Amino acid sequence: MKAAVVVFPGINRERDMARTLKLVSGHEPAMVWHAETALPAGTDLVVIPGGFSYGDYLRCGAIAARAPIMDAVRAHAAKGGLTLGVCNGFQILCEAGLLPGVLMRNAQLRFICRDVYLKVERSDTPFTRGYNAGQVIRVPVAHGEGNYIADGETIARLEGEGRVLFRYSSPDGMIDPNWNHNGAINAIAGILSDKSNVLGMMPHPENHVETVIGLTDGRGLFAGMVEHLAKAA
Amino acid sequence: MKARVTVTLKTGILDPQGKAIEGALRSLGVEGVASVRQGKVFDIEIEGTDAAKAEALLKQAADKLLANTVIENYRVEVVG
Amino acid sequence: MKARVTVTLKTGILDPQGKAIEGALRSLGVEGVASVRQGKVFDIEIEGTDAAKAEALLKQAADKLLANTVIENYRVEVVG
Amino acid sequence: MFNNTPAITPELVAEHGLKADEYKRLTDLIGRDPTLTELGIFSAMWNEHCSYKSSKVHLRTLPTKGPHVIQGPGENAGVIDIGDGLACVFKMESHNHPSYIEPYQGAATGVGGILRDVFTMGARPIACLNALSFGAPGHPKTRHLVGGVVAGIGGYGNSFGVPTVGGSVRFHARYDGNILVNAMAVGIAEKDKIFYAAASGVGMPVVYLGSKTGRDGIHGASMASAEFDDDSDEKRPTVQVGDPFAEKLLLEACLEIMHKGCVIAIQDMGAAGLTSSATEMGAKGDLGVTLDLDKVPCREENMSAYEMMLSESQERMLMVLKPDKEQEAEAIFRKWGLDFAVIGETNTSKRFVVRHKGEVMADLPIKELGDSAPEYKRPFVSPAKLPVIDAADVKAQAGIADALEWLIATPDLCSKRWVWEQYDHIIGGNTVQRPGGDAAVVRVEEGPKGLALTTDVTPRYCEADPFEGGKQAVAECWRNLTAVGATPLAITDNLNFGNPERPEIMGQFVGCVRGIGEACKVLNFPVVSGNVSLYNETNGRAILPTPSIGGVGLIEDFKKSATLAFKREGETILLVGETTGWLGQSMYLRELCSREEGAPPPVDLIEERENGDFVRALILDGTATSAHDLSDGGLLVALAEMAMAGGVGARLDEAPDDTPSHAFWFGEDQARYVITVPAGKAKAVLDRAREASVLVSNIGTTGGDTLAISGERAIEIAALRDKSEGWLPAYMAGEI
Ligand SMILES: Nc1ncnc2c1ncn2[C@@H]1O[C@H](COP(=O)(O)OP(=O)(O)O)[C@@H](O)[C@H]1O
Ligand SMILES: [Mg+2]
Repeated sequence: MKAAVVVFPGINRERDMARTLKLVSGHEPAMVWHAETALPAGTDLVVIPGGFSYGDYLRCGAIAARAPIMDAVRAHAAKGGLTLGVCNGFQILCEAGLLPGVLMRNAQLRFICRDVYLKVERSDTPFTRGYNAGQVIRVPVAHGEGNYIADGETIARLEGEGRVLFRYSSPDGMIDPNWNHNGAINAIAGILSDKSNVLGMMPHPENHVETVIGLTDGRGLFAGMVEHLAKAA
Repeated sequence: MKARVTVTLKTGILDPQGKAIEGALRSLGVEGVASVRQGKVFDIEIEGTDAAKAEALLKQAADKLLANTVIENYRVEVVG
Repeated sequence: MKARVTVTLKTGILDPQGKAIEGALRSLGVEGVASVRQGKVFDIEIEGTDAAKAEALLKQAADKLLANTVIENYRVEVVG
Repeated sequence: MFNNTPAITPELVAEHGLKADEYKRLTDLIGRDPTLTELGIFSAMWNEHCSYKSSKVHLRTLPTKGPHVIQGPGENAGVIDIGDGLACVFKMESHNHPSYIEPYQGAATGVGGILRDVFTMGARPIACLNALSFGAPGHPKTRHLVGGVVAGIGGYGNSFGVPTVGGSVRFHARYDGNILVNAMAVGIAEKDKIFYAAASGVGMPVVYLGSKTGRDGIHGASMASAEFDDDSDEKRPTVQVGDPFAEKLLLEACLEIMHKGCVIAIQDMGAAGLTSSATEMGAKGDLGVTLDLDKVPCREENMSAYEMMLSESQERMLMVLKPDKEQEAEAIFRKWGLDFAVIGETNTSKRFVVRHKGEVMADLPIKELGDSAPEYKRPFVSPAKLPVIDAADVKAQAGIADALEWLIATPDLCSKRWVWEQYDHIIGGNTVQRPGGDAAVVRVEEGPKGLALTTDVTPRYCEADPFEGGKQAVAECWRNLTAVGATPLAITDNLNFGNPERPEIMGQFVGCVRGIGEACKVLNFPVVSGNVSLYNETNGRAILPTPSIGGVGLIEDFKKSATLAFKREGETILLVGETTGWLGQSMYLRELCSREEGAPPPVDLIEERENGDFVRALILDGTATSAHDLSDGGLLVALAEMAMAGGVGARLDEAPDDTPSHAFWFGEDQARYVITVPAGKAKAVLDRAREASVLVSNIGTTGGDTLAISGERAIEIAALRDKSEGWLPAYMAGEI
């Protein structure tokens, strides 16, 4: 796996992400500065990690979405290249138009850091082959603006095309407002692009990959991508 | 020249912040507020003195960055 | 009745958002912006039809919640 | 050419917080009247906050040395050796008054300031903690202050990208007009790549880095030492606004130029900004410094020399660079989008010269500016000893079960989840133990080493008996580190008190410092950094004496650290330490009997050490399956916390005959822990305890979903959890 982690000023989970990519795939990812205009040759996975690009000023991800490197990211995605945006990365992908919708302030208007349960809706995607459909995984969130919103038509299309990949759920997989900490429509935690090669998600699977630190439920996502890329090659 | 760009949420887009503020006002005992929607203003200092040019500049700034036109409307005004 | 409360930073108070936006506009090739300061607007629907009463209500809302009067100024207007 | 307008009047001197004799000291020192800029400089350097004039003589008595201490107090932060060529850099600092005036920005800039102190020394911050004291929950301002402070701490730390892993929150009417916001930051550096403030070399460029200067917090440093009165809301001094985004860039840029070997000396601009950073660099290096203020990057127009010298704009640094590396350093700062300007140079004059628009605005002897600051041996009176309250004289207010359910939902004992969930406590991927335990544990780089971190103090004990209270704050900190299996290494302290010009307040200060020193000595737990915040009073009423202690401990293999959660059914519960049933100053007495009375529990430091060493050994050899120290609320509160954390209950024997049961379950005797061990190992542990002369008793067995004390109503864990988790969210939602 040749991964590239895009770094914007103010991004702060790039080390967590790089460490996890290395841990799971065995390969050090390339760190790509926002001012670059090209991705390293042969990049097969682009990751936009979490953080506070440009301090979350204006709108989360808005300024980063317009950085020079984003044209290269867009081109990579258009070719069908795997692209993952986590947390601020998800916000950036939405602002860049690579995914529909926006992430608004959490319904309680507070930043929330805690473990949440996610229901994995499908396992037949490049990102989730490490999980079973319907499986519930436990991963942390850490965001103040993760409340996914889109117009009714977009939501209907996302749902109709099976592009909602992760939902906040109870530990036994029930979709329940009490377990939807940020108020997202339909408890949406992660969505796919129309060609299923771009994933944006609010939770941080990269922080749950080591038994010694806690849980390992996030590992399946990275292992799944490695497997997918190995098969594709 | 001074100018102002005002960015507001499109009708129909949910505003969690506005909702929370409604609730908070009520619990503070401020009665009579039916609804609140939150937007942004940008007070911008522009070089030069040509109002038409300034307006074009502001539109460009709003389209390219200040507003997310998927969910937001904007209005520009050159104040003088 | 419709009303608007506009909240802006007091002069001299650092506006990190505005500063970041200035930089972003520049790198997007929008030239001619000397400075940006960001504020908030609240579009408020008020029950009743008494403009004076509405204004008093808005002031109360702004003082109690909408503005942080230590660092922000506000202006209320009843639009109609 | 001197600019000596306006003339200095007694009013102007008074406005600058200088007393008549202090002003005389100033004129004697420079042999003439100062310029206005000079007066500003002196007022900043000689106020309590920067000069420690009331506290210095007492702080000198604290033990600051130890085999692992690399740098004690005096630099931006303390530095200790943690092995493998690594050092841990840490400090705690207060931002009390700014947080009262504007809670979000005050707390945020407090975090920003302490982070800068740590990365200024070349360390990458790996964790933050905080210690917060608020007024009574019923006070009209408290809710707003809690909300703003917590959001501000989170807002800054989360964006900057450091996990906030621990802290403490308390409420008491004595903080009504003076909340305390103490923030601690911890970083890791290579042991031989620590950076200091002392300049060296003549003709070296003095470089300004970071954000631009505005009129923020001018007189902020003086404000931090001025008593509040009722119209302080009206004065509304210019508030500093934090920009965590700029600070994150500053961190990366600073670490990059340090790594490239560009830096000779570095100092962050904190209180008294440019003034204290520039003079400190010169004074510590035995050099003079000349500044040209025309070169200072300003955010506002027409800033005067006075304003520039006193501005407390955030996210700024001053450095002395190696001349041949200047361009390389500048390129790095430009890449990160930060300001970079050479604003002065070092020389041999030993004077601090400030020029602006062709005029000399200040010309002062650089060493004396700091060294000749007044130093006071303020008179003090020690408070009278309070009577020891006999448990037999405290009537039980409720059954044991009811009392526990009540206590666990009080503001001070309830869960602080509502607070720490607003902090990103996992970023970095190294948080082994999250908030909610005795101490947080953070993995060091790729491990196996881990650092244990905590903040502690029990202000009501300090008020009742400053000496015992000071000892107790250190002992509890040491105990919390021990309870996770760490070896306590060193502390930072943040001493918050009232007006030192009042002998009874000075008595509290002196007593607490003596107690802290005593405990640090006996526990081999030196002080390596700290901060003093005085004048925390409103209308002549002082806060409770609050010497917050931030502790750092080391665990060689973080995988061996213990948590407080009961792990499984059928394990033996052991109580370590002696239980006399001490109710004086206990939470039981305060919350159930509405009495804040009596002598606080005495702290036997030798016993602390012996009991703690015993518990730590059991954790590290894998015998203890859970561990928790006993503090506020005593034994039963601790057991409840262990049960709630593990989702496993316990069957407990009744209180021994010689102790009233409420005193046994809720007394606050010190030097105690609860541990669990597999049933089969209990006997061996008891034998080991006897050999080591440590008091250990078997008090029950884990299991079930209640806390069941023989002869009492069984207490459901689930109900306890609802009560414990419920209070703070309900309070903040305005429902209580
Ligand atoms: N302001 C805070 N920030 C982060 N964590 C906090 C804060 N206040 C309390 N906590 C966490 O809650 C737990 C309980 O705190 P406390 O009762 O003070 O513990 P102890 O009595 O062991 O010192 C600790 O893990 C502490 O870190
Ligand atoms: Mg403890």
